[in-house]
Amino acid sequence: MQKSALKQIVGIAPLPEKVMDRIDLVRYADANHILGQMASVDTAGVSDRLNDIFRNALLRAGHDHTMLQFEMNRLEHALSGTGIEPVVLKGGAYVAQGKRAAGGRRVSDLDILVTEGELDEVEARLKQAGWSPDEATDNEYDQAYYREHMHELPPLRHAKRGTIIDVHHRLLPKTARSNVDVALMQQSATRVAGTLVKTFDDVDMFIHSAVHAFADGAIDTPARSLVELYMLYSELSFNDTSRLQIRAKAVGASKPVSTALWAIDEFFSADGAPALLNKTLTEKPHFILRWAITSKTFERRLAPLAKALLYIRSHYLRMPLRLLVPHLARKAIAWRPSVQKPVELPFP
Amino acid sequence: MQPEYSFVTIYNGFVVTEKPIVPDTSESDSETSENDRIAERRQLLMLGAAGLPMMLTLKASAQEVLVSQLTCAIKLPKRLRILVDCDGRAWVGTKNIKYTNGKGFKVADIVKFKDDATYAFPAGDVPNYWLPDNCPIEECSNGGGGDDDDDGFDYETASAELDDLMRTSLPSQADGIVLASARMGDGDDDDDEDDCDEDWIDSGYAFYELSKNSTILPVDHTSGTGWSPQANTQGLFIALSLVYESRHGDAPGWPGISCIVSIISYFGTQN
Amino acid sequence: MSALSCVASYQRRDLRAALRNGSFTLHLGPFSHLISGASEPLLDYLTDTYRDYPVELSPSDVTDVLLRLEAPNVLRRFVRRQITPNPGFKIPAVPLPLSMAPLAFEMGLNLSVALKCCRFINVHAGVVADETGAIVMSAASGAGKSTLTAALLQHGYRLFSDEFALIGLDQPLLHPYPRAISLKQETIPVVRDMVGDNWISKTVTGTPKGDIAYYRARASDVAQDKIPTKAKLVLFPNFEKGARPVARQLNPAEAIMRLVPASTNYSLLGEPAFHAVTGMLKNIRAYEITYGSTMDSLRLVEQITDQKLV
Amino acid sequence: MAAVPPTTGKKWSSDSRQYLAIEYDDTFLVYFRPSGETHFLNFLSYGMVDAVSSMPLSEEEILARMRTDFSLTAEELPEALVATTLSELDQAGLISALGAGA
Repeated sequence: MQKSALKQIVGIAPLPEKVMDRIDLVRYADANHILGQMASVDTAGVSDRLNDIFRNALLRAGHDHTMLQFEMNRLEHALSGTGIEPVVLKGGAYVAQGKRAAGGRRVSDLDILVTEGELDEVEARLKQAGWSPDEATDNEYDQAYYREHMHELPPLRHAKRGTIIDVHHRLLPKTARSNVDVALMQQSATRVAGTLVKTFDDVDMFIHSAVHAFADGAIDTPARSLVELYMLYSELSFNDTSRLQIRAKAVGASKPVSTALWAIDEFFSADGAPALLNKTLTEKPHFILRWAITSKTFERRLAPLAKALLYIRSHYLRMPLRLLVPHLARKAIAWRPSVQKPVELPFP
Repeated sequence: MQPEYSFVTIYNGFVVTEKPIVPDTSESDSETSENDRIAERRQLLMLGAAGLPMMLTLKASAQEVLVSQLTCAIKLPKRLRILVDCDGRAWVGTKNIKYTNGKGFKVADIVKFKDDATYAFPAGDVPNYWLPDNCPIEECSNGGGGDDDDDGFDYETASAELDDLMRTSLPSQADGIVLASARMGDGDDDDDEDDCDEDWIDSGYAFYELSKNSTILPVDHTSGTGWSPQANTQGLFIALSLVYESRHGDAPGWPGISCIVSIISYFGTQN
Repeated sequence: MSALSCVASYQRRDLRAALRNGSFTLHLGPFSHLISGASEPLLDYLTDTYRDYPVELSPSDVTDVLLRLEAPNVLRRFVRRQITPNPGFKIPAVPLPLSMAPLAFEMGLNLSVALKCCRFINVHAGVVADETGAIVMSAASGAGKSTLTAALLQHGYRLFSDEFALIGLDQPLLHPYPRAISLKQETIPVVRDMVGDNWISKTVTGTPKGDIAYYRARASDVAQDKIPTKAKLVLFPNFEKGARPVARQLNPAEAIMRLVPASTNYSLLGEPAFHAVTGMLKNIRAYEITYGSTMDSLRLVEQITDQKLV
Repeated sequence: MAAVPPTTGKKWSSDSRQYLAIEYDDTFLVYFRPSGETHFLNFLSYGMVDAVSSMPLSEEEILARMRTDFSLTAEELPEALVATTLSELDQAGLISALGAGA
């Protein structure tokens, strides 16, 4: 895929002229779950057929948003009277605040953040309202582990609606190398008008998105993460962008935020980002990381390699180093593309 | 073909009143139908008192359920570790096994891990890919970059690229990319050189770890070939899940087994 | 869109080249489909069963459906020829021998339409229509829906679809999507006797679903693929060997309760879907019909529609 | 399904702008806009939703109202059935307790 793809998807570069290129772009957007985002930006002048395809994507996203709004409504209902005001994260927050990043976005789960002290009550209330631990974690052993070691809740699924709430009290796993000062971010969270739930303010929303994309994983959905970061960034005021770095430092997220700003500059050439990069960034992300992100984002031929590198990286970021040595040193280097070792199952 | 019945059917636990079909002469006077209606209502309330719900929500369609079968994800509730030996046995548990460069795994940890394992898989269950690199039968030549593979897949270029990258990045520890090198003790100060050889073993085992909250999308481990576990630790987890499923079906116990089963059953119900 | 040429008007080598380049574009009803993956069994099938369908050898616009019929992996391509449908999203498709290309093609298209196209409410149902309106037949597979559909086509009805009732969101009209009718196992000889051998494709044997053959749609039905119509009757057919023919009228609520779970996207579409489905059922009747023979099923439809068929 | 906490004195209400209802012979097909779900209600459950749409009512008032509207005796329409039906409707969001939630 061409590097201009992301710009075309967010509407800052014209769609490809050639039909086959255009088909390829739509396929790329669909496969990377950003067709809805593409459909939600300027669609004037596109063909009827493309409009139909966009409409499909928007109908899907519309369903997700209705579902999510209702889940928030049910969450409030469940917590009513407790005084607990959870912070809705990610997609839920964008939908609740009508952010540009919500446009056409598919959302499946509701992620909320509460304080550690509120966990027990939140759990009790959610269970009373019909949520229960998801099947994958529903055995004594797992439950005990959560209680003893993590002080976190397993994902909860609603028995009737099948929807999932993920209750967090931190933004990164306990074992992670860096950790983010959640309390500081919670303090400046703001109420969603007419509700009892909160979201981070715009700057923290961007920071959290960056943390989620670059500090917490193998960047599983790079194109989607990058479009999200771009959309969030594009809605920041001048005041917001000027305090972004300071805030990132204060909450302990300088590195992912730097990577995010580099990525926005690299893939979208957004106004403001380059200047910011020069002035305040001490360093660009290492070239291998840059290469890996680019390669994985655009499905280049070496994407499996990029994936492997990001995989190694995510493990590094999540685990104390000594845990890494045995299994990564021995295995990850011998990484191979996945097609060659199929486990053949008999036809059921 | 005269209709000979007119009663109440229970469908999905919800009562649907039924009208007799045809003939058009069945237009009865309104008084009778009003009486019928009252009788039906009383019957409904009796069923309600016996526990029948008074409302029913239309469920997502069978097909939509099928789609969600495909998109189901397994989120590991806790860290999961897998020990694999040269015969393809696997032990799954949570304990750690100490590893020190130049010495290997701590034998006591391995014993303890096996004892405490939540699941154990017999010999031959682990696909070759995840078997240890150093098995006693073979030479202990390590780190050669995987020339022991058997099939003709075209990864030569990819492999060369990777090796280059590895070399380039070795000294740098660039932004989180860390690769094993001889000097990576990192704070593990409790292992002294005086441990005798029986305490440590450097061959015959591979140890894998999936971090807590690892999200595994089983569908990512399928391809045109049906199941095609990726060549990583998640792939091993999937491979073991499939083994588990083949023995125990959807019996609970293995994390996310219902997700695996739903994808398998999708084969049978498609179209 | 300007008039397109049909499959039969092209040279086989040009069709092959277009499939190989991934530029073969099939237009049918409301959807366009870009197909890639050339194989002789697929070409045999398309030039026979899809001979009357309009195609472009290079697409004039983006398409609703992207379907790749590809060899499962690099090795397989050489070792044992196999094929698998890839509709652009992940499905755990079972690799099929290359000879089953028609099945891979039909399965791939069905999955794509079922899961990707949501400008219509898709209900898994057969639909036929005459000038008075459409009959929607919803049934689990094996209930004789395809046989009844084929039978009605012999009695003055045109084919809308054997797989999908496509209900419009803005107006509750049914839209034609007349693909070939898929026949399984013992229905193959039944329909062959009914319609004649030259309408039935070569039987694909030993598929995961047993023997499969396809009943070609008539050129006249393909030609009317842009003409929607309102529904006049909803049927829930139920074939039972030796059964006495019975029709039972359903409360529209029960009909909806049965149609909705047969839809791939009712819940997704929300309020417009509610209006469309209730709109479709407005002033029409719904029946469950049970029968033991095709003749009995036609007689039941005759009686319900008050129309002479046989 | 967990029993609802005691609701003495609580008033229930519904908002008729939030749902669409079509009656099919004493059965009501109801589309609820906030959740996007379609529900089937029978005369009782729909009667309850309808009753509280014009004026908030307590559980006791709803019970009395249903018995009057449908000419039912206390034996035919027991209190417990109204209570569980209220709980089902509440879970679906079709009715809500005043003061709770938005």
